[in-house]
Order: sequence, then C-alpha cells, then structure tokens
Amino acid sequence: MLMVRDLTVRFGSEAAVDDVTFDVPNGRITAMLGPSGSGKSTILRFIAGLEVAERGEVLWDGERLTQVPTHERNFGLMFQDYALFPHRTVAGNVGFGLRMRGDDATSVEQRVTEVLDWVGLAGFEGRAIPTLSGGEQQRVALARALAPAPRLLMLDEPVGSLDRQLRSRLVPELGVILRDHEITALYVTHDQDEAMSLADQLIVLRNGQIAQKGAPGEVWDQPADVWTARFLGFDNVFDSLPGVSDTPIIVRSDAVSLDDGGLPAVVIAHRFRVSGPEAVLRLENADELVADLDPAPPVGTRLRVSIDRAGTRTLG
Amino acid sequence: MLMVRDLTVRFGSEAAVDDVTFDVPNGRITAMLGPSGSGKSTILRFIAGLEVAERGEVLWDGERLTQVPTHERNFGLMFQDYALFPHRTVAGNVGFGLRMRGDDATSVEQRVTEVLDWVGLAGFEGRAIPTLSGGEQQRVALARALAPAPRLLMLDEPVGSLDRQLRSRLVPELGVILRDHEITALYVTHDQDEAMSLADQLIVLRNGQIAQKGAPGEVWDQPADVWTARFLGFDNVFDSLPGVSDTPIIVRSDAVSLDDGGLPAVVIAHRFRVSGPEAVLRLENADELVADLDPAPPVGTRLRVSIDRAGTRTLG
Amino acid sequence: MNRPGLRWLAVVPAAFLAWFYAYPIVRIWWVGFVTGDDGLLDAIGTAGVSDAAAFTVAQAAASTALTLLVGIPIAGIFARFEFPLKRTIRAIITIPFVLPTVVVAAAFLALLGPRGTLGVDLEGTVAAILVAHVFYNVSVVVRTVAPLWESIDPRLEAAAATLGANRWRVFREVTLPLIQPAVAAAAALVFLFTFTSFGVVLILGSLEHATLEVAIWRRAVGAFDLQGAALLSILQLIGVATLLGLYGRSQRNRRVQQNLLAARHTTRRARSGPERIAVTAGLTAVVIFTLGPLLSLAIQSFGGLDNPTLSYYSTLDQRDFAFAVPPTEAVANSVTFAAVAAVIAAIVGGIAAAVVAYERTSFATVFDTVLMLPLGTSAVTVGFGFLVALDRPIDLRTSFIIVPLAHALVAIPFVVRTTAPVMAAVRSRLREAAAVLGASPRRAFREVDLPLISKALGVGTSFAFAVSLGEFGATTFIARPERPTLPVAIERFLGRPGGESFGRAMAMSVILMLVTAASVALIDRHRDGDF
Amino acid sequence: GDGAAPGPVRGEGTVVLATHDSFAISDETWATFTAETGYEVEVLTAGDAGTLTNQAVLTKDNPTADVLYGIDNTFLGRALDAGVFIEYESAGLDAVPEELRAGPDVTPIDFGDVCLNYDKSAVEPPDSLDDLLSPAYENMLVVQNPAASSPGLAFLLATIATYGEDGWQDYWRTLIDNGVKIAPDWETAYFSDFTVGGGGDRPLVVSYASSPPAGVIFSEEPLTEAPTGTVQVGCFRQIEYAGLLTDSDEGRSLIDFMLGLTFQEDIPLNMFVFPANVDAALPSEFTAYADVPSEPLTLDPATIESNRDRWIDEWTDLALR
Ligand SMILES: Nc1ncnc2c1ncn2[C@@H]1O[C@H](COP(=O)(O)OP(=O)(O)OP(=O)(O)O)[C@@H](O)[C@H]1O
Ligand SMILES: Nc1ncnc2c1ncn2[C@@H]1O[C@H](COP(=O)(O)OP(=O)(O)OP(=O)(O)O)[C@@H](O)[C@H]1O
Ligand SMILES: [Mg+2]
Ligand SMILES: [Mg+2]
Repeated sequence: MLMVRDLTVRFGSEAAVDDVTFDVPNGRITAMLGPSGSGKSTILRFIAGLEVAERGEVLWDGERLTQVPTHERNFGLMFQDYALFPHRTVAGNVGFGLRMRGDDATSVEQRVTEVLDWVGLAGFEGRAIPTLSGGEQQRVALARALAPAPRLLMLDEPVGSLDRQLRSRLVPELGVILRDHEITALYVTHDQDEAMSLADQLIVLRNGQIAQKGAPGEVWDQPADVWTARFLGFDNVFDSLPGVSDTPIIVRSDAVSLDDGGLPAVVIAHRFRVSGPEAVLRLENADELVADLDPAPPVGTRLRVSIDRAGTRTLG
Repeated sequence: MLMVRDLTVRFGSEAAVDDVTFDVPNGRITAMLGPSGSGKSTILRFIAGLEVAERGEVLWDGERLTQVPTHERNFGLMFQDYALFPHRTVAGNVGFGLRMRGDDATSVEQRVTEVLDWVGLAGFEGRAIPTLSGGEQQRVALARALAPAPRLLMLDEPVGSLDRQLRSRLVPELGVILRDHEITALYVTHDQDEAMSLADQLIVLRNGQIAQKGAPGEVWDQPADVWTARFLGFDNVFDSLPGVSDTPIIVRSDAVSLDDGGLPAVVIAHRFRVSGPEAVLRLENADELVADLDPAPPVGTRLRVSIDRAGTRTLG
Repeated sequence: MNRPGLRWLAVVPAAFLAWFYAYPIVRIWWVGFVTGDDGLLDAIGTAGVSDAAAFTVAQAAASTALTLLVGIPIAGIFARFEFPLKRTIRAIITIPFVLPTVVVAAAFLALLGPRGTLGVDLEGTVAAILVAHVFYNVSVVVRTVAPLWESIDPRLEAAAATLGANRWRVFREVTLPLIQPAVAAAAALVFLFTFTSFGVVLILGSLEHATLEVAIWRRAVGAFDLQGAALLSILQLIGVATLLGLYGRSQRNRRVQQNLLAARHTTRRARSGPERIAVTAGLTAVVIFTLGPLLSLAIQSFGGLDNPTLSYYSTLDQRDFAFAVPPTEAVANSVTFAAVAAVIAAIVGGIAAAVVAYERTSFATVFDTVLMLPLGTSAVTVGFGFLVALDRPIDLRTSFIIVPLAHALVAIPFVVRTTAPVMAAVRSRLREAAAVLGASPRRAFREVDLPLISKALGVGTSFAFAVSLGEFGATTFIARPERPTLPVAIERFLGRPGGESFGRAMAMSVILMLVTAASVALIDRHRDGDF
Repeated sequence: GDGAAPGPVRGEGTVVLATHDSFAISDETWATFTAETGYEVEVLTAGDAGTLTNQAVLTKDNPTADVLYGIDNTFLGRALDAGVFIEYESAGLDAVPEELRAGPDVTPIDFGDVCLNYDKSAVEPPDSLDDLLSPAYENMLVVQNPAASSPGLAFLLATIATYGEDGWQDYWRTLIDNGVKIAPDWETAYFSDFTVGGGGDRPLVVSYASSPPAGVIFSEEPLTEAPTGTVQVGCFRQIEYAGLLTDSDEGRSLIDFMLGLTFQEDIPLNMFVFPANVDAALPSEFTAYADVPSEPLTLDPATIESNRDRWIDEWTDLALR
C-alpha cells in the first residue's frame, strides 16, 4: 500500500501541495482530479522522489521511502510532457526500463513490440521521437511507463491528447492490464468519465488540498460541496433553488420538464451535445438551468418548467 | 478566405496528408477532428509555411502564399507542444508577437495583462516557463497565440490539458473573442462537444484524407459512414441491426427500453458515466449495445429490449 | 529546419582564414621549397621524425583522455549543482591555461621536481608532460562541456531514474549522449592543443622526447631549413586534418535538438549525503590540483615562507633597469591585446559557429574542419608565414593589430567549439514559434537563439581572452612593436640571475594569475546574467 | 611597407630597430639619440637571436626595420650568406677591438662570454675543461640543451673549439658518464638546478661572465662579495652585431649612435653584456665582480653556420638517446 502523509510542497512562498494525506491500496487504481495548477503533478513527482517536500513523507507497505533514491523505488511515472529521450528511437524509449532492469535483448524487443502494438504504434520501433505526432508521442510515453510493469504506476494525463475513440479502447484495456498485473496505479485525468470508469478511488484536489476523496460512485452521488459538484461537471448546481430546495442541490438536465405550473424561465441559448441539443434557461433568480428539452424551444421562449425530484441530488 | 488546395505532404514514403482541399471562410471557425496521426498538425504547419508540401498550395483571399515567408503571413499558430520560449518569462512569451509587430512597451504590457487575465493566469507575468504546470503552460501558449489577434489563428488542441470546468468557460468565450475580432480560426480538438459548440464548420480527417466536412449539426445528424460515426463517439453504431435496419444505423442509448417482445440480450457490463450508469448488452449476433437502463440490471441478466425508432439514425 | 541564407555568412570567417592563415602558410611553404636545398631528404631522412610523429600523437591522445577523465566530472558538478564561490572556482581553474610554460615548469619542479615538496621526481618523464597537459587543459573541458550540460532538461534524467536507471546509468544512457557534441568538441580542442604542445614538452618532457612541433621549430629556427620545416608542418597538418575529418564525420547526424533550459532551472544545491560528498570531494580535488602549483608560485613571489616579504611586488614598478617592465604597463598591454583578440574571435568565431551549427550540409562539415586547423598548425609556420605574406596590400607585419590577429587565429576554434554544440541543440520548433509570431529569421535568431547560446558564446570569448593573455600562437615568431605583455615581462625577469629577478618574475606571474581570474570572472558574471 | 602603411612610418624622422626580446636600453639613451639626430626610434622585438636572424632573411626583400641588432656570431653566418645587410663602416669602429669585427656588413656592438659559473661556497673552480671529467666534479655540473638554449650552444661550441671537430664527442661522452645534468634552458638550469640560483644541487652551471655581478645587483640582501665566480677557462665569446637593412641615413646614424659612449655605457646594466667600444666605462659592479676571461674561445661564424645543425644532431644523439 502506498501512503502519502501530511505532504506539503512549497515553491517560494505559496504551497503547491498543502498538507495532503491519502493511501492507494495495493493493486487498486486511484484517479486524481483537480483544476490546472492544483498540485497533481507535484504530488506524483514527490512520490517518485523527484521533489523535496517541506513536510510529509511517502511510505510503501509501511516502509519510509524518504531515503530511497528514485531508481530503487520501482515506481513508474509517465510525465505530463512525456520527457521522451530525444536521442533514442521509439523502441529505445519503450525498452529503456526493461534494459535498466537487465532483461536480455530479445525479451526486451518482444515486450516493446507487444506494448507498442497495444498503443496502436505497431511498426514505429525505429522512428525518431521528433518525427512523431503529439498523440503518438503520448502513446510512446505511456508504453514506456507501462512496459516494465512497476509496482506503482503513476500516469499524468496519459491519454489527454488522444482522440476519444482510441481513448475509449485504451482506458478500459489499461484498467484490465493494471489489475491483471496487480499494478497499483495513480491516475491523473481531466476526464470525469475516464475517472469514473477506471478508478476504485477518486481524489479531488483544490489548491493543493484534497477537496474530496472516495469511491467514484459515492463522489458522484454525493459531491462534498458546490465547488466539487461544479468541478465534477454537473451543470445545474445551485446553492439553493426556490420552491425546490433551500440547501445546495444538483439537478440533472433530463429531470427538467415543461410544466405550466412550474418555475417561470426563459430560453437564453442552445447547447449542442453529442447526446443531443440542450436548452439553457434563465430562472427568475437569474440562475441558469440546463435542460434536455427535445425539441429545444427557440431562444427567447418564455416557459415554465418543473423539476422531477428523482433527478435531483442535495449536497452536503 | 483561407483556401487549401490539393495538399499532399509526404514524409518519406507514406503520405501524412493526402490530397486535402478545404476552405475556411473569413471570420468563421473551422474545427478539425481526426485520430492521432491523421495529419492535423501537419496541415496547420503547412498553412503556417513551416512544412513543404509535395503538392498543393494555400491561398488567402485568392493570393497564393507559397512564396510568402511565415513571418509575413500574419497567421497565428498555437503549437500542440506549446513551443514556449524557455528563456523568457510568461509575459515575455505572451508579448512576443506584439513586440514583433512593433507595439510600444506600455500597450504590450497592457495587452499581456488582459490576455493572461482571461486565461486565468493573472499575476503570472514574471513567472519562468519551466516553473509552470502543464495546464498553465498550455494557457500561456494560448495567450501568446491569441494576443496579436492574427488574421488567421490556428489552434492545435488549445485546451486539451485543462480541466473541464475551465474549458467550459474558455471555449465559449474564445468563440466570442474570435467572432468579435473577426479572426478566422482553424481549431484542432479531440473533444466533440467542443467542436460542436464552437465551430461553424467541421472537418473530419482520416489517414490524411478528409472523411467528412460540413456544419457540425449536419455532420452529427448524418455521419458520412460507420467509421465517422464511431469516431464521432456514437456508442451504438451498427452496419445493420436485425429486425430494426439492414443498412448502417446509429442507436441512441436512451432509445433502448426493456420490452418482452424485443430482441434477446444479456447484460455483460456496466459503464459509469456522469450522466448516470449505462448497461452494456450483448445481442444474439454478438453486437454490443449500450443502453440507458436505470436502474441497470445486474451483469448476466438475460432480458429483451426494443429500440425506439425515434432514437435511431440511419447512415449513408 | 535549415536556416536559409546563412551560408553566405561563411565568407566572413572564410575570408579571415584565407587571409590570415591559408595564404601565409602557403607562402612560407612556397618559400621553403624554392629556397630549400636538400631539406627534403633531411626532414624525412632524420630518424627522429617518425618517432616524433608517433610520440606526438601518443602523448596528445593520452593527455586528452586524462583531461576528459578529470574534466567531465568537474563539468558535471558545475552544470548540475549550486555551491558557494562557484564563479570564483570556475575562474581559478582557468588560470593555468594562460601561464607561461617556464613559470608552470618552475612551479611543477618545485612540487614534482628532484627536490619537489611532494617527494616524487617527475622531471623529464612523460608523466610530467601528461600531468602538465591536464593541468593546462582541464578548464577547457569544464568550460566547453558545462554550458550544454547545464542546459539539458533534468526531467530527462528524472525519467531515466523512474525507469530504474542508477546515477551511472543515467549518465551513460541519457546525459552523455546529450552532451556528447560538447564532449567531442572539448576532446578536439585538448587534442589539438596538446598535439602542438611546445614548451611543456621542451622543458618538462625528457629532452629526448620531441613532438613534431619541436621538430618543426628546430628545423625552422635552429637549422633554418625552411624546406624541412615546410615538409614537417605539411605532415603535421595532414595528421591534424585527418583526425579532424574523422571528428567531423563522427559528429554528423549526432545532433539532437532538445529543450534547453536556463542554468538556474537545472542547477541546485547538493541534497543527499552522497551528493554533498561527491561535490565537495570533486571540487576540493580540482582546486588543490590547480592551486597547488599556483600557490607554490605565489609563495616564491613572497620570498618563501621562512621570511616572507613584499619587496618583489613593491620593487616591480621601479624602473631601475630598462628591461624591467612596470606591471601597470604590462597589464595594460596584455589586456588591450586580449580585448581586441577576444572581440575579433567572438565575431568571426560566432558567425562561423552559426554556419556550422545551422547548415546541415557536407559543406558545413568541411568548413568546420578547416576552422580548427589553425589550432593544429605549428606556431612558427604561421609566424614566419605572416612575415612573408602580410606585407601587402597593407603592411600588417609590424602593426599593432598583428598580435591580436595571431591570437584570434588560435582563439577562433575555441569560440566555435564552445558555441556550435549549443547552437545545434536549440529546437528549431522555437524558431518556428517566433516566425509565426512575426519574427523574421534574423530577428528570430536574435530573440530565440542568441539568448540560449550567449552563455556558451561568453565562455568562448573568455577563452579567446585567455588565449591572448597567455600569448599563444605565432606571436613569439613575429616582429612586434615593443609592447611588452605580462608573459614577456615575466620572461625578462627570468632571464636575469639573482634571487630578486626570480622573485619578481614570480610576483609578475601572480599578477598575471589575478588578471586572468578577474577578467574570466568578469566575462562569466556578465554571462550568468543571461536568462 | 610603403608610406600608406600603418605602424612604423619610414623616413620622416623615424628609424625602426629590429632586435630580440631581451633587448633593453634606458629611455634617457633614446632621448639623447633623438636630441642628437632628430630621429625617433621605434623598436620591434622578435623572439630570440635565431628567430631574429631568420626574420631578417625572410623579409630581405621588404625589410620591417632599418637596423637589425642582436644577431650574434653563432647565427651571423646565416645572415651573411643571405646577404641581408647593406655594407656600412661606422666611424666608431676605430674604438672596437679587431677581434670583435666580422667584415664590412655588420658592426659589433657588444660581447658576452658564456662561462662556467661556480658556487664559491661549494666548490673550487676547475682549471680546465678536462678537470670536469675528474671524479672531483662528479654530478656537479649542469648545462643547457644546445638545441634549445643559446648558452647551451655556446658551451658546446666551446668544447668543439677546445677539442676539435673530432675530439669533442669523446669529451662529452666522458662528461656524461661523470654525471653532467642537461637542463632544457638557462632558466631551469640556473634557478632550479644551480645551488646558488634556486637551491638546486649543482654547484657548477653554464652561464655568463656577467652573471656574478648580476647576482649581486639582484640579490635579495645587499652583498659585498659575489656568491658565485666565473671559471676563466672554456669560455665562449658571443658577439652581438648591428647591421643596416635599408640604405637609409637614419639607419646609419643609429648604428653610429649605438657605437657611441652614451649607448655603449648604458648596455651593461640593461643587457648584462660588455660594450664593444673600449672607451666605454664599465659600471662599478662589473669592474668589481665580473672578470673578463683573458683568452675566450671563438669559432669562425662561417664554420659555425655550416656545421651547427650537424653538431647539434650529433650531440643530441650521444647525449639524449
Ligand atoms: N518529420 C516526420 N517524419 C516522418 N513522419 C512524420 C513526420 N512528422 C509527422 N509524421 C507523421 O505524419 C503523420 C501526421 O502527423 P501529425 O502530427 O499531422 O498528426 P496529428 O493529426 O497532428 O496527430 P496528433 O493528433 O497525434 O497530434 C503522423 O503519422 C506522423 O507520424
Ligand atoms: N518550480 C516551481 N516554481 C514555482 N512554482 C511551481 C513550480 N512548479 C510548480 N509550481 C506551481 O505549483 C502549482 C502546482 O503545479 P502542478 O504541476 O502540480 O499542477 P498540476 O495540478 O499538475 O496542474 P496541471 O493540471 O496544469 O498540470 C502550480 O501553480 C505551479 O505554478
Ligand atoms: Mg500537471
Ligand atoms: Mg498534432
């Protein structure tokens, strides 16, 4: 089990990571979400032993790692900006960890082909890094981090610049691989769906502090607060909603329906989503409400809507 | 108007861009989607004058640009890997284009503050690039490209590593800015929603060729083919569906409902989405069907489902 | 991206070399062959020549290997760590580079001579030559390699560590390949320098060991057999050109563009215990190695430890005898020459480096090789060449500029070798970014490349300055207006019997050291200001 | 160069003197010259005597100076062969002893004797070069490599002058068996190996007859007696000449001046050699501590020129291989 205790990392005066404590159970996948600049990469770098903390420590199965140098931790880290070796070919990059481990040439080659194949870069072995497209580079970085199957694998937005289709194949498969090899994983992502579908545990960071922590289902069922709910991507998050709730509440867009007895509102915009068009309504108290109204009434239409309580969730 | 004609770019033997032709009307935003390695960045680099083509040319308002050097084209390009100047501060990067243009120091400073403010990096002026987080760097790159308001702005996954919340603020605002300044834009993204909400025109690339081109609405209503539909992120895309359609068809997950007289199927998995859980069913012909069944029946349940024609779309 | 329109810039360094190098040596060869009698047979006939050639290559190779061995770790310490007195130490290790051989010889004999304080007698052994060469050149390695090394993105090394590479593997697999161009450059410089080593071999080396340089000098000066000398120097040049050719080939396609960072983002204080120990040990070792001999000089300049005195310094500037050059005058002359030489070298060398770095053509490779030749050509050949060649169109032979010119000729290779590797490593992507933001290629160079390379360029320039302070190259063989420099002043004192002369010579040497350290530190400070 | 040339402008009251690095004369002397002749002097220094000679030969067709000074009898032959000089008989020659002269081309200006110096406190001076072969002087002598050092060459020539062209080799072999030490140059020999100069362990060193006075003048504490003495035998005389490179009046007047008393009497304490002009008064240190050997050895410049390289090669073979 990976334990991070009271971690505080300061750059100059302001703290990038502020008293963070969490565990990652062996063989489990923890997803880390948080706004840009909230300290995700810093935490990973610290766990890898690449960052000195002002306070706090990291333990593996109870053993303090503070004195253990990076290369002896057997922690893999896929850097957000890849940090691929510019002087090595794709194969040279992907096989690096295996060679360091002392695998013999043939098995290295075999494994490299296997992993490259998986990320959809079969035949790229000989390519020079600068000739790769952005997404190809990201996949090489992913392959490089995964190849040696370290005991802990930290992935910093591993599929951020891949197209959704490729992502929706890779991410679930990645989950299977990690579980099969019992690799403990720490996974930074900006894609809620990714986190949901992959993670056993979710950590939401805010300004270097943990805003919420828990199983994905719980977190989505019970966002800790309005900020977290909004950050998680819920559209209709209100501190209160007249006539519906006077505590913080989330309303699913498909819980909104036309109802002459309902709240007065006006359509101020349309939003196009793959799932179909959505209407953005402004309520009397100026709150905005996104509603799945199909067909969406033209902008400007005044109407009344009611909210199906089943589709709402109260917070806190 | 930007015109790209018969563009073919070859690296070694294989063509990265293969006979691509398209226009970007003045002041309009065109979104470019395509799998990793499909040639998006290459096209942008060519338009900027950074890549030599085997065939084809780029024109601006009818004028051939082949002989016009990059720095005289007044085309902005935000690089996928940012290409920030490591030896300049944030302000030095963002203000670069303005200085090249010959703006005086004060107006540069002013504009820099303004743009940084917009991308949420107020007060970062003096920061050194290597000390920025990934997303912060991306925002600096975006600000740098936007600051001089070039006549054509090309953005290569400008918000890919930003959290959804920030994105959902920036993207629409970006659209407004572009339209206000009548900046013609070419926008590479992997996020369908982004493309939908922002673009006037959509270009889908596949292996360096244009798979489909058109207004976002059209494209989503009528994906050119199964590949395009799947790439655009539709879950249930079938070459044919017994008893429903024997031509290619898309089925919305919420068009699936339990029906004793329907197709026999078995629940093989659950998928968690922000919008709620989804059940993955396997039909008798081994096709997989994703269905919004709430509550989702436990995995292994045998059931029968029918499909609401209203929620289907036939292709081609 | 090949930077267009740079090739024509090559005319500047090309013209410089043609006028001040190629033409003179060809002229002197010509003179040699027309005036020569049986020199041909002599030169080749002398059994010594083949031995000399063999010994020259052998000692140069050994010296280079040793110097790299000592220099690279030190370079690493400078590139990756912050420590107190950094600039001072960097300046100190540059001092030996400029000291006259006689002085260094005296210092070494005081330590490693028959009655040396260290108790080992290296006098006249090959070991003495090698040790002296390392002593002279270790700063060449440090100052050539550090600028590139400290610009390398530490995240690459971090990535290797997360993949299980220990420190050594990280160095072997990541760092070394990335700094390889700079290492090769340093190797080339040290090799050429020791290949044409003269004084060290003559004074410290056992007298039967003669390098080609010594042989050429003996033919040209002692025997005035210009034909033999010409033949030998052609032989020498062929050797140098061959080696440089191989060097050039080895460097082709070895360039890796990378994300160069400013030193302050890549260097840090030593953290763990081992780190601290390594850094401290390394620095202590090199400082002792450098300062040891220097201190023994300093001590002698104070009349020894038993009854120290300042008299040598106080009497330095009383012009009681005409041959005694007052230090102020000597310093002024030295610094003036050095400044002019450094400026010439920086401009010509900088342009040359740009051509070499950005032109990926075979032309560039050849050009690169040619640029290095002056460093591998015997000083006497060049010096006498000046005499027979530089009298028209305008007579430069006796003008003030001849001295800095001669120095610049030797200094330019340093500027090129320190600058080009860094230039070549600058990501063209950055230039592209500048271009899309409206910067013309020239502007892009100024705004993007220059800041990234200015440190390396500064190192090159301070080398040029040092080369000139040390009076390297052809100057001793050309007639020059009587402007005695520090080295000349030192030699003059040494040319007189009596303890006081010796003391004064040592005092003058100490002044030379201080001037060197000060000017180097000054140029460094200026450079450290950059990004 | 022509009138357009930078650096020395010829004529117009400037006379250019090319000489070796160790040339030195006081400013007052030059002031006198300018006062007397109206000519300014520009001095070019150019390495050692050998280099100086070669330069003169190389620039014969387009000299860099009007007058060359500092070429000695060990190199004179080369310059004479090449005919770099324009004949000039200065009036002052009358005051110069016959044995210093070397034809109409050059004018002797000064001379110095390369002699063995000995540490008075450590050894009795040898009475002949032969003595040096005796066990009494085993491991006592340090000499310089004639290939690299001018006094070294002079001492070699002295042995050749003494033992003849066929005899000197045997002498050297025995000398080497007797533990002579060979230093690369005068500085090393005098300051590192000589017992007096630098606390070395060799009480006998090849140096100059003028070294004892110099040693007194430049000693740390004032001395009443020179710690070193000059061995009177086996001294080789080096004579330095001046020669006219351009057919110019300023050149001639410079040579005249160099033979004059002002210049001649300024020579000893600046260059530690003896003035060629017999009328020139010597400084007290010289009269007190320097004794000029009665019969110094010499060789004919032509002989030296035609054999020097062969001799040096032979010496190198037997001494260093
Ligand atoms: N210099 C090069 N040499 C060889 N192949 C190259 C070079 N540059 C790009 N390619 C190839 O051209 C194809 C298109 O590259 P491009 O960068 O345009 O893809 P992309 O659409 O931007 O992909 P991504 O979304 O991953 O950035 C890729 O397969 C890439 O490997
Ligand atoms: N070397 C540094 N000096 C100063 N500030 C730093 C340094 N490194 C990081 N920071 C700051 O620390 C904060 C956290 O950085 P970190 O990279 O962990 O953010 P992140 O969560 O990874 O963001 P992103 O999602 O954008 O990558 C950022 O505000 C960043 O500006
Ligand atoms: Mg990050
Ligand atoms: Mg791309």
